[in-house]
Order: sequence, then structure tokens, then C-alpha cells
Amino acid sequence: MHTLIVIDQPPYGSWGGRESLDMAFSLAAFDQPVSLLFIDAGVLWLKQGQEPDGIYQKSVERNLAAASIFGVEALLAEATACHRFGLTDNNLINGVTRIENTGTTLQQYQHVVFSG
Amino acid sequence: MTMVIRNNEGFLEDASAWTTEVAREIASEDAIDLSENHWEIIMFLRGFYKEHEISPPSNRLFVKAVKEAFGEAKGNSIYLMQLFPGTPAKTACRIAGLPRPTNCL
Amino acid sequence: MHTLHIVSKPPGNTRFRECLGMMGEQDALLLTGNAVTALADSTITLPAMVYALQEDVRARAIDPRQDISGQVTFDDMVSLTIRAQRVISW
Amino acid sequence: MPADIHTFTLVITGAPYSSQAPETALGFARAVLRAGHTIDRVFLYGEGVHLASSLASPPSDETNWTRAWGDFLQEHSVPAVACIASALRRGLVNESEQKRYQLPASNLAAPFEIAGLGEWVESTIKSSVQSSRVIYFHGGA
Repeated sequence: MHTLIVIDQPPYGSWGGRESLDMAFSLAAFDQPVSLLFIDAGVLWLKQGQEPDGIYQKSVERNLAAASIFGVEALLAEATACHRFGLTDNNLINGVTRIENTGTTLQQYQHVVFSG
Repeated sequence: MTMVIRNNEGFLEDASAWTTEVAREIASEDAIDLSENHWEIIMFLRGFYKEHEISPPSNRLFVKAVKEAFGEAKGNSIYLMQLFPGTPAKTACRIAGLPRPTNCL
Repeated sequence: MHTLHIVSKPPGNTRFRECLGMMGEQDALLLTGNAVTALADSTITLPAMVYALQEDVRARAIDPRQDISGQVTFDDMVSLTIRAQRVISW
Repeated sequence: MPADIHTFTLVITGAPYSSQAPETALGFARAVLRAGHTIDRVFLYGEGVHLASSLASPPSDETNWTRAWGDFLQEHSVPAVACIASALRRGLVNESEQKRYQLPASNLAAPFEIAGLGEWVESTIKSSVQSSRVIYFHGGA
């Protein structure tokens, strides 16, 4: 059963997205198929060049780059949200698939989860 | 003996205090004599941490990360268990001077 | 019913809008907690199959709209989660 | 076991007093058992771990959600687990974590326990069976 974990909160302002990532990593640890879907302001997780030193946090951009190593199958992003927040081929991190119809994507997963 | 501050489980309090000498000392407490094979994994883990700002959060993910980097022969729990007895991810992080894993899984 | 979408956030929360936007035609919506305030908000267009948790509606003295499918008890909520092929909490 | 008996795992991610998640979940949990179904586990994640704090002391004429949940869990022998990573960050520890991290006190209310996300993964795997459900109770802000 493939799990889709949805992140709709921008990075750094709350811990919710990181806890979504922990959920994805633990499913992957047990070889359970899992993908991440970024919607709304959550797509800002996927922007290159994050420098969170000044707010004393670790870079979610760097954390996220470990996802494929751990076995997270796909990083999906809502295309309209990417457009809205100015994410293009030039500033999107590697390995992200933009999807046009998130509703259709959502239908394909038996287990759709928000971390909070 | 180099004086570095460690927590009650032997992890460095200050990651920048890590040297290869410190690594040897920590390893010797677990009766591990660091070989080339150990150093390969230790330096890999340190590189992984630098790149991703996290250690693999569980043993299983530690094995996966090593497998991704070095292939099946080294990316398996038996090999890593032999090098780093106990809980390999924890033992290896301790020797590599990385933070104590959160026991997340 | 294909999917039961359980929403606990008020209509002003982006999560509420996302849920409505992604619902399929065979899906049902269950409003709980602050989400029941959507019933009192005349600017919100709700889908065909809407349920609201009775306790939360009563607590907030909300007059149910004519177009709503029904108020449900916790017992009904359990049945809904079983009838649905899957459940998504927003 | 009859075919129409379902097993539920409840995941609570909203904290008491800052959300209604623990109360909605408790109402749901009671209804699950009333209908003859079972609850294999309650999992507290993120802000939800605050429900397991033994130090919450609301005025006597308000519901103490930690106690209400504790009584329910004990009466029906339902195990409840707070995610260790969420709990440690938010200052919620049992005696063994108190010792490990050399903290001045522990504050995990009985009968809650602390464990890893592996417990949630296990419930997730089980829920691929038709008669099993994982239901999430999020905050409502």
C-alpha cells in the first residue's frame, strides 16, 4: 500500500513539515512505498538556495535531499502552487515532479496523510 | 588522553572537537580497533551529515545509505554490525562525532 | 461513497480550501470541530455529500443550512469511516 | 471474529486546550467500542504528545483530557504511545528517557508509553487489510 504524505505548510515556521518528513523516512525504513506531495505554500520546501543559519535551523533543503537515498519514491509538487510561488526549472531542487491535477493524484493513493 | 566533553552515552557535546585521534579513543572504549573499513564508513557518515544535516535516523536507513554509496557488499546489516557492534548507527555516529540519534524508530 | 474527508479546520484555513478543491464526485465531507462553522458561512459552497458532527454544531449554536446531508453522531461517524473506501483527515 | 468487526488505530496530532483533537478522538473512540469494534492502539504525534503530560492541571470544573483519556485507556486496556521524537522535543519524557538525557524530572502520565514511529508504521501496514482503519485527529486552528 503506497502512502502519500502531504506537506502544505511552508518550511521553518513550524515543525509540522519536518514531522511529515520523519513519517516518510520511517515508512521507507520499513520498505513501505511512500511519496511526498507538496501543495500550497508547502512547495517552498522545494526551492533551491535556502540559508536558515540566521534563524538557527537546519536546512530542510538538505534534509530533503536525503529522501531518495532512504527510499522515498517520489517528490511531487502541485504545478499551480509552484507557479504561484515562482518556482521554475531554474530554482526547483532536483528530482521533483510537478503535477497538474493534485485531485487525480490524491485518488491514486490508499493512504493520504498530513502530519498535523 | 585528549580531553573532550562527552555526554553520558559517550557522544561529543561539541561536534567541532572531533579529530581522528578522538575517534580512535571513542572506538577503543568499545574495543574497536579502527581499520580502513571503519574509516571508510566513518568518513562517509561525516560527509552524509555535512551534506544533509542529519544522520540516518535509524539502523535500517543507515544500512540503506551505505548501500546507496558502496553497494550491497557493504550496505548490509551484517557487515556494519561486524564493524560497529551493538546498534551500528549509534556506535558509528558516536565514533564519527555526530549527534546522538533520536531513537526515532 | 469513495473517500470520506474529515475536516477539523475552519473555512478560513487553507487546508479547508485544499480539501474542497481535491474532493472527487463520489466523496463525502465530514465537518468536525471548527470546520462546522462552514455551515453558518453563506459564502462557502459545500459539496453534495456533507455531514457535520452534531455535538460540534450544537455547541456552536449553528443553524444547519438546508442543503446539508445531515448531522451525525459519533456512532454515525464510526459507520461512515467503515463505509468509506478510504478516509483522509485534513 | 465476525467479519464486520473492524480494528482502528487512532492518531492524535492536536494538543489539548489548543485544539479539539483529543476530545473528538475520545468521542470517536468511545463510539468505536460501543459498536463492538476494537482499537489496537492510540498514537500521539507532533503536538498531540502534550495529551500525555502528567503535569497538566486544569481547574477542577474543566475536563482534564489527560485523565479522561487515561481512564478510557485503562478501562478498555487500549495501549497508547507517544512518538519519542515528538515527545523529547516538547519536553515529555518517561523515567528511562529522563535518565538517558539526564533531565531533572519525568512527566509521562500512565498508561501512556513512549515509542518510535515504527509503531505507527506497523498500524499503517495493518490498515491495508479491509477491516482495519487508521484515523487521524488533527488540530483545528
